[in-house]
Amino acid sequence: MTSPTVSLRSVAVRKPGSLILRSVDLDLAPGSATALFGANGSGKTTLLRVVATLLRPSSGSGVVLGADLGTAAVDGVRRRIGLVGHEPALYPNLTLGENLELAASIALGRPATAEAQDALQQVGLAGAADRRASRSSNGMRRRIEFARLLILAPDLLLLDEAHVGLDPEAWLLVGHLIEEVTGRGGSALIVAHEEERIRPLVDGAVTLGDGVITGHQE
Amino acid sequence: MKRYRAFLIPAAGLLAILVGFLMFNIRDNLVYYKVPDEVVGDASILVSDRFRLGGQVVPGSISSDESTVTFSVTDGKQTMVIVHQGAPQQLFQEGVGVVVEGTWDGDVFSSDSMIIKHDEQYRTDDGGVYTPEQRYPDE
Amino acid sequence: MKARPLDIAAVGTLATAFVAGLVVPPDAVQGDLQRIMYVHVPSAWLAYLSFTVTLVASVAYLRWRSLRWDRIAGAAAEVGVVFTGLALATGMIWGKPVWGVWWTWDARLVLTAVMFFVYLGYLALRRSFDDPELRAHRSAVLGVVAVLQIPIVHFSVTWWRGLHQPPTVLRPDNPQIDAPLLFALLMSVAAFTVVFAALVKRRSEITAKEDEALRFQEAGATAGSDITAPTIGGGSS
Amino acid sequence: MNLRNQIATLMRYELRDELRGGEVGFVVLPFGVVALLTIPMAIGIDTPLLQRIGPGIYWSIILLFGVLVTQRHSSLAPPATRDMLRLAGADPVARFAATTLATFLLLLAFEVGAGFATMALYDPALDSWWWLAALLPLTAAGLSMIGTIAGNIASGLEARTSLVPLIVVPIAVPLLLGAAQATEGLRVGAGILRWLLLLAIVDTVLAVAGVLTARSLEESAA
Repeated sequence: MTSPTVSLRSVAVRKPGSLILRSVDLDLAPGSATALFGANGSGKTTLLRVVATLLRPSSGSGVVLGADLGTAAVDGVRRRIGLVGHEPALYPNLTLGENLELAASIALGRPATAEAQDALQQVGLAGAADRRASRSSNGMRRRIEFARLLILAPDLLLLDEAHVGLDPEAWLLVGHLIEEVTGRGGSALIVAHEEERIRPLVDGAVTLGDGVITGHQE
Repeated sequence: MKRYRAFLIPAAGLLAILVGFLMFNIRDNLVYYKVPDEVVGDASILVSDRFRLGGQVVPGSISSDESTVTFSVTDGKQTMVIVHQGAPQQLFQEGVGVVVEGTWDGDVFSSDSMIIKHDEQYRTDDGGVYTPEQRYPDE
Repeated sequence: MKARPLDIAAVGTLATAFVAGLVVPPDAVQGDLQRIMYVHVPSAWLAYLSFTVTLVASVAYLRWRSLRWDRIAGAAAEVGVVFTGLALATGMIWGKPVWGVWWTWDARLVLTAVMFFVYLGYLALRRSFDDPELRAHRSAVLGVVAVLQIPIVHFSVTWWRGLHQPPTVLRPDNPQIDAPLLFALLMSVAAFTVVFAALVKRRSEITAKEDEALRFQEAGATAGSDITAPTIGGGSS
Repeated sequence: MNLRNQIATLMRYELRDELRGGEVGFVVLPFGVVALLTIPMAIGIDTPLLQRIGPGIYWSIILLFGVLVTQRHSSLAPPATRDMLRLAGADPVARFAATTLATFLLLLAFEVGAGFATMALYDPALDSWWWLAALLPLTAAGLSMIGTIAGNIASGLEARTSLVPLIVVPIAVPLLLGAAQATEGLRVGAGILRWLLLLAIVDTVLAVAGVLTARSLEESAA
């Protein structure tokens, strides 16, 4: 059996006045997609940021893609993590195409115009490439972020309610992304509320409550 | 930090050169106030030029009427006559250093602002060492 | 709060300095005005001392990541701002009768005023965080960057050819001050330094308690525990 | 991607984002010119006096309004873009350098624009005006670095828009003094080398501080 993509042990995150995560144990097996459920404000986004190596846990330990959290090793694996968060990560005055090119050029280490064109085509935004991000709808911004993930080809996919505002066609895109990542032996962790919609896409689900993982479902 | 060594080492070197150059080679003129020797005889100073003038009040030169004080200041080489508008400061007296601000017409410096230049000595009365000459030795 | 040796020493030396400052003879020229020096000079000394402490503690925090250093840095800056303000205020009160103006654009005055505002900014930054770790980290960076600028500020304002008198006591040749006055001055500098130590110690202890209280509060509450299902709309069954 | 390419790419897109937003050209610059316009109204029309104080007023406007220019970055790009770039593998030092360079160019444009306004409104007498070709970039560089460091220190804070000016302005005092005294030196024909060196030293110290703190500030993301 291969080692898990993500493995957290008694991870806690403290913020002033509250304990956001009390003691989270979480394993993501290679080639699996997991849904993360939890009530509003239960710390799902925080947990996702810990897994994305963007937030250092207050205590506990974890390994993400082979790198120990809290060590310099995470610098080397960050590039293999794909995150779509609540807020769109787009420069408001750049066009959708430019936003995609910027991210792709940094990630690939070279000008990535061709890749960006390709990805725009795949997410169905080839015609809207020249639209400014600030003047685009929520769904279009989401699609640009999915296009970014197509280029980045991450080994760990993290979606934070990324489905909000998506039409049914774009929803298929989410399924495709998940399949692609798990297909190459990576893992996906998807935060969502609508169990019925998410179910078909994932292999299992965990529930976060009171700062711990309370339920596992297969 | 290894990655940035190519930047940090030259930057530190540049800093050392700049600081060294600044410390040892700069003789720029940085003037907060002029002294009478620099003013008397300088034809380039116009009546409209406002500047600061520093010097020691010449003993015996102070006279005053209702609205002005007239006195002379010296830097040991040249002496200038000052007409100051307004009442002098509390510590204004013979022998103290003053910095006045105003204009000069070639004969008289018209001042409207006066600062007493305090020196670094603190003496008790019975210390017996205080004389104006000792407090303001020729510079 | 029980009194401790440091507090007792602070009160004791301060009382001695107070008496010394009152009984020594007045200055020949300035008279009793000069007694302001017994507050002004030690305040200015504390300003420099406290900002040095802030620098050292900031560097120490970045090196060892212990919140203890951060609390010392913050406490020293707080005490420092108060005494810098006091040095400025007493300087103005003394400057009006002696120089004839409340304020003059002299190098040391400007430097002190700039330092006052640099550390006011530092304290404003500290106040904006409620997460102790974040506060410690960011303010340590500012503490170091700000202090790096102080020698540069010093040189840039010195080149205005200042009006402020040259240092009186810290001169290589003989001090330009008579013995009784010097004694009173040194006494007050010593007293202020002990007061500084006592204040910084107390202040960082208070901050430690505050941080601890925060942690204690955490133990009860977890994220989301204060949110319950809505009671209207028939969702709960 | 090597560091230089990353810096160039990031700077190009950041600058494009800012220029399209147009905040510097259409908001900060006009605001600065209005300020230049109000001062003679406040102190009275005394042409020789205005000629004399024009350069000084110019520099203090550059400092106070330049803070707005340095702030634009943190106010414009949403915090999520920082996470996105981190995950894309952008080096923190590259991000510091790119933001600083973008701000530097904007500040330089602001300096030139406000400079023309000062020339027109105050008619200052500057003989060796070509020295400004060294003076303006040195000042803009220092101010942009202080602004970027302060922006990173205050990033994610509610109070950052009011906090950054309080942090930047006192620390930028040597820049103001150096620039203003050098201009004054040009006016009266005194030497200005000392002030140029001072500015160069400030810039070098800030560049070192920026590079050394970039990673550490990014890791402490809220």
